Amino acid sequence: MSNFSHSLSKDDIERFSRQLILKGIGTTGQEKIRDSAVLIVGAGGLGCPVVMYLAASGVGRLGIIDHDVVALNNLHRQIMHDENRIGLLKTESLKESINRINSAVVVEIYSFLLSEANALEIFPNYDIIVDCSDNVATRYLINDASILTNKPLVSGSALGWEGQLTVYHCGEKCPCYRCIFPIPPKPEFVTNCSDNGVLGPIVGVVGSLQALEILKLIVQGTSSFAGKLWLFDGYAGETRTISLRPRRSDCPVCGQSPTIKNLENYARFCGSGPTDKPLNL
Amino acid sequence: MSNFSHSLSKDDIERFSRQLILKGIGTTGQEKIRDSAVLIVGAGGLGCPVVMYLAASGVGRLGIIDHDVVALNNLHRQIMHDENRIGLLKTESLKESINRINSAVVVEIYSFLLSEANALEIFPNYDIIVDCSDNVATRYLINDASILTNKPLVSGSALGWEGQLTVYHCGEKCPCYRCIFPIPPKPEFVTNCSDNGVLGPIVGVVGSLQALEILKLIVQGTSSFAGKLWLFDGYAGETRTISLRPRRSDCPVCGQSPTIKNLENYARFCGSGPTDKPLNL
Amino acid sequence: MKVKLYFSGGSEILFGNIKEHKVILENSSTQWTIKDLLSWISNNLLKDSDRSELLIVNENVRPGILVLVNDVDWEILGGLDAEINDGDVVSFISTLHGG
Amino acid sequence: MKVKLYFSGGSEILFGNIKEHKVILENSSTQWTIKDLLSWISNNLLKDSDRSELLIVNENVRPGILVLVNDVDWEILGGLDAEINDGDVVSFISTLHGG
Ligand SMILES: [Zn+2]
Ligand SMILES: [Zn+2]
Repeated sequence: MSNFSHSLSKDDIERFSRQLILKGIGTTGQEKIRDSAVLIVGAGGLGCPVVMYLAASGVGRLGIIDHDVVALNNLHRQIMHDENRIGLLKTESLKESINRINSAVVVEIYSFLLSEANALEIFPNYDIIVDCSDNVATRYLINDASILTNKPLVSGSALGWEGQLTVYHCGEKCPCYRCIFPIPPKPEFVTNCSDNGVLGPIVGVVGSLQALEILKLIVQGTSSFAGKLWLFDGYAGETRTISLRPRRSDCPVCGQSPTIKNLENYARFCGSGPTDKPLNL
Repeated sequence: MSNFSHSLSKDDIERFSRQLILKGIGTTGQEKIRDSAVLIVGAGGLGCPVVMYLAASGVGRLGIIDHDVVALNNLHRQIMHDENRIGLLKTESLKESINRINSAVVVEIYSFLLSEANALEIFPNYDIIVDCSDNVATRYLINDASILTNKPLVSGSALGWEGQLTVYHCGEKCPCYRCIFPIPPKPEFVTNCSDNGVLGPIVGVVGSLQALEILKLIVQGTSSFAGKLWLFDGYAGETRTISLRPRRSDCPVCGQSPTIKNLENYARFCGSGPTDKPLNL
Repeated sequence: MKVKLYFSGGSEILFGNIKEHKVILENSSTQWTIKDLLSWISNNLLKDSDRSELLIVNENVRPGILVLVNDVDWEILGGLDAEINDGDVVSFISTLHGG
Repeated sequence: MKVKLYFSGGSEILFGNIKEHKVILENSSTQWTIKDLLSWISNNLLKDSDRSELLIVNENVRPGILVLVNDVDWEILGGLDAEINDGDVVSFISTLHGG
């Protein structure tokens, strides 16, 4: 197939013209973007920019999982929801925002809690998994489900003035979440955005960077942050990238002889479930 | 005044509760945010996240300058516009998006080109100036007008897979754009987003970081990027911060004996104006 | 020898919210390791803290904290046996879970 | 001596879009400076280019390009007279104007 042969519509060529011409994209890259399907877990602070930049760039199908409804105290950071949608499901709200900017995107919403009972039915339908969740149990669940279904996992997190980003299970040597953190922290040591707050621009930076790595995974098949952790301290204005250990051959889920072959009870494993009220320190 | 005395409404306390509790903000910081006014030049790729994160975080008054209308080929990166607003002024479009998420923000729109004829009437009405523009002449104009009106300037830029961010004219030793680039580049060496493209998540990262530094300027009076340039190579996944020269005592606009005491003709100075079609390399 | 300690992601609250600490470790005839450093932190920086288990549990870092020596994951460098030398930066990063 | 050159913001198109170049500069009895390096780049890396003025004009970098030695603005280090030593990284950053 020649470079000039492609299946993009005239409208798509016009709409994506400023993105098509970039190094490493082209019409072939734009076709890959159009033909890809990305699953985002969490429609909050990180989910908003991730979903919008993916929809805007032309990702063909987006799945969004969230059980929660929009609240007034979300609006300082969750910029794709709005005052009129308070009380509406976040999934429905994001779907509406996506449709506005790119009506060609197929949006599949899952307006319930991701759990060990449903994850393995949903994950196989997508190419890339994105962790925009807000609690430890869900992060272990997403990790294990990504590995059991063999999908790369683009993980972002934020708290206060800080953010972190990495890509798990992406290439032979790339570790997973359990390779780095085999044992969950005790619930009393975990703080979350509801208790400790987070600033909107922090999730904006991290979520935008997640969207970027997702696009690179789609068009190039690789990410700059596989096996690397990007640390962002917004208060100090410092960014740094650190090298993570390679995949552990004895990892219980991604190692050579995995002991985890089905999803577990993550609330029990972590001592706290996704909807539990965090304990105070 | 005690720490517990403040002028925030009950609604504001609820809305901003996850931001109020952060180190360095508190009710005093939130009052400063509410009482501040920020001027954004450019309602495009950078302007979208800057404006939304500022509005969401409660900045009381936002000014937006842009003469352009929304086009289909903006939508891959300008996430606060949408398909139904194609042909609408970008200023009007952003105002609508701001009103949706925070109806308390006073939005002042200037739907014309920023020029040497109008800048000094507009700039004095704001505390902080934000450069989200897309051409060299406008960048020199914004720089000079910021200095003549003595406002800190939060400058972002992007092209292709790359982004840059710095804060000019912010403290005794902080340089301005002219301290770094006293002579404009020849028009034939300048590339822009229309010709060379830019990726949505790149402006997402840079614009979000601009919003963060603006909030730090508001609550702390300082920015981590005064006199520092943040370089972002999204293709390589590399970020670095470099130290810029201090303010030049012989700078024609911010030096000890400035020769520029009024705005110039920037199209002539740069050999190309804000609406000129760029020359091909 | 001089070593810089860096705490982030929440573990800095044990140290008055100060993230960077320059410390001087006495030169010893044996090689300093992370294990030695944890014991030194317990005895010097955390001795009056009733929340030291936010960082150290059973002479190891608590689950959820990643240790870096000069921006490299300590696991690559030997975990508790990872060596520390003059001028090194040792970071204790709490993983974040919010979104 | 070995020096790493880094081009970004668009100036890398002069070098086949490759951003990082490891080069070896002959040791000389006099101190290498940025001025010498520009001349070396002209004679070695750009000798067949008809667009060299995208980087170098009148034996200086063209307006709009910022030069860094080890991430420090060359103006602080003496501009054209800034010294270059073994192991240094010299970056040529085109300022971006898009938004
Ligand atoms: Zn693993
Ligand atoms: Zn100046």
